[in-house]
Amino acid sequence: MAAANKKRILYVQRRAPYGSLYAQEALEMLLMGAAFGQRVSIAFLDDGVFQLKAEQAPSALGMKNFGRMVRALELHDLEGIYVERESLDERNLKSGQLVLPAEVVRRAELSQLMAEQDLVLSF
Amino acid sequence: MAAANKKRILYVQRRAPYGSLYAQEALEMLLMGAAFGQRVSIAFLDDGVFQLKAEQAPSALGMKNFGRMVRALELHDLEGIYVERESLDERNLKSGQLVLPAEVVRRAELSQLMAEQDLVLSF
Amino acid sequence: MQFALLVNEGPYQHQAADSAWHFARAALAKGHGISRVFFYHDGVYNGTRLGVVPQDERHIPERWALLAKEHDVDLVICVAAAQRRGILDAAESRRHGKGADNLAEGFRIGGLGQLIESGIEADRLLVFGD
Amino acid sequence: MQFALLVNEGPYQHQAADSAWHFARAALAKGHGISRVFFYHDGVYNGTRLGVVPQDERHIPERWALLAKEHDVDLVICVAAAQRRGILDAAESRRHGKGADNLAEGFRIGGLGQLIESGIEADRLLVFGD
Amino acid sequence: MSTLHLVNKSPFEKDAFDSCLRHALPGSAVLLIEDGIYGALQGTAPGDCFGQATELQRYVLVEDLRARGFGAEHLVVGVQVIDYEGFVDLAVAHELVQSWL
Amino acid sequence: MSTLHLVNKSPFEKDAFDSCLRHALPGSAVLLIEDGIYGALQGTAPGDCFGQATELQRYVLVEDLRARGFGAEHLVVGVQVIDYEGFVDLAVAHELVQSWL
Repeated sequence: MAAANKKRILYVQRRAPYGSLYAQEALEMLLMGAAFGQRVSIAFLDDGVFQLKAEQAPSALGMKNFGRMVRALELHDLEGIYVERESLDERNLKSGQLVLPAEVVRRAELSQLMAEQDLVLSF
Repeated sequence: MAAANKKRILYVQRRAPYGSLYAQEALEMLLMGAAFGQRVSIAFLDDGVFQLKAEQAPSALGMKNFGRMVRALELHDLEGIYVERESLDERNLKSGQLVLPAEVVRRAELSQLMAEQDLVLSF
Repeated sequence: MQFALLVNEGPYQHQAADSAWHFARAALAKGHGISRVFFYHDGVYNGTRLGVVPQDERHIPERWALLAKEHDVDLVICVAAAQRRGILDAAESRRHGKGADNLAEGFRIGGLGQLIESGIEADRLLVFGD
Repeated sequence: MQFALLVNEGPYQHQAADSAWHFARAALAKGHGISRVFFYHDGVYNGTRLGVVPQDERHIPERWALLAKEHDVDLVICVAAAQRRGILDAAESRRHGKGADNLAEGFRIGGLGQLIESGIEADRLLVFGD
Repeated sequence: MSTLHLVNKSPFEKDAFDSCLRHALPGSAVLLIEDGIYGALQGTAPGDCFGQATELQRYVLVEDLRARGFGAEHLVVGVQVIDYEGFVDLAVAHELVQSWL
Repeated sequence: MSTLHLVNKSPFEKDAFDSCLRHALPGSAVLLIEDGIYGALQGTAPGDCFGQATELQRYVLVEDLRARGFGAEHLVVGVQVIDYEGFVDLAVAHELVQSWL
């Protein structure tokens, strides 16, 4: 499919991992959808930035390591992996504490980016 | 059962009606439990105060009128029906706009009341 | 215009399934099409046929099925989300030796690709959740 | 000490069912009793036997059933909440002519009175929800 | 390109309403549905905020408003009350619909 | 009589944490579990608030803390980190357990 025909799809991750399954099932959908040859991006904002925290260790809870799933994003041909600066700051997270080198963007840039999509999937 | 043996049970309603079923199923439990001869109270605080708003009209949504369910509380032998003053104020609700004459209590009184229960059921 | 809908919550507990249905009905009444409703997360519970609802209350799964029948809407339950939560059609039930199935008539089990496809092909995709 | 637990959310979607199970296991390990776990709201979905879970993932309904079997815990699914959501035992299924049932072994259908009873009789009642 | 933002959460309970208002670009539309309608009430902090967001086209779904016992007379100025038919029209008129869950 | 309050919600997302802190009487205990653990993080507004609530006994569940990639070193001072065994002990020690859902 020619680039001009590809749809820009943005996955918006606003929720923390583990407390609910929203984040994990959203990633499952993204990883599946990425194979469809569209221009797929993902943005982490609000509590969604906690999904990126390094050193997640849920084995005592008997749950899958979500950080490892997030890291798999790097293996896919994504248009962009964005994390909102203001959301990180409010939660006292530094970009060095993240499981992968997401592109840190200001809220205003992220707002612009959202508005430029053909499709925004929220979970 | 002698009054001294009766348990003090408080239902805490913190959520708005219609957006979810929590409030309605909590009331269903209360109305069932009230028959058990315990000292049952209910407290509306935070978005739970919206449950008491008069003139609810959900017919266009095809949903049951929740205000009517709340009004049925008056028919039961409850120890108390409380609504938090601060929660009403934040939401610009006046006690005259409520479906039933709940006892308006200050946050500090409600906190005390919660602490004096044998059982607090949260939904 | 063709709409696709994504429903992320189960029936009754959250209003999402109601809102999606009302939107679908209003869109159809205005002459638009609803190409597909995709059920994900707890949304897969919309597809059960075992629900027992009092006569005077809305029956959410049946309401979906009726809408689908009258307007040729494709109701797709995500297989991965459904398996985890115990929503199975007859074929899935046999494959996993469960001895019972509970998918309502009018719904079908499908893959995540069908949501992506809807998102690409429909003019608008609306997400209803909590 | 005797604990009773109230679980208000279904498996997987919210952590509530996990937290309740971990609490129950820890309490039992310390020599306390769990007299009853009552499932309400979407919590009734914990009682399905139709869930299909990958081998390497926790199977929440089976985990409850195993706990109940090993420690004689009464797992009660609220009948009113369960009917609305399509969780039925064999008797309920027959009564409503549904042709299939999906309640897992180790769980039973019961009334709201049993939660109130637990609240009155147990030393502590803990609520797990979202 | 113009976006229709959907908010279905109470602004008193959850952060979706705030996050939406922080991210919606001037000229885009915001429709409050379900418990989101509480974000447009007069005399409340979220309502004041919504009323002041004059750079946005602001809508409230009447079916959800009435269900909860409120009417247009309870809303801050500048907000339009629409029904499901109007909701469909808004979705048609905007190329992108973004839900704040 | 003493109460153990349970908070399982992120303070950034929902109002349960705030409401709990507004209602918990001095001397009562507050245990943060699940996404509630985010309420005890250093250098955040909710964490500052939790740290200043010295009239409360404050606890965080370690299993939930570690799952999310944090440890005791990320928490405000005055907070005790306990495991599920400690959770059970707290529930035994308090006559009433109140969940803020």
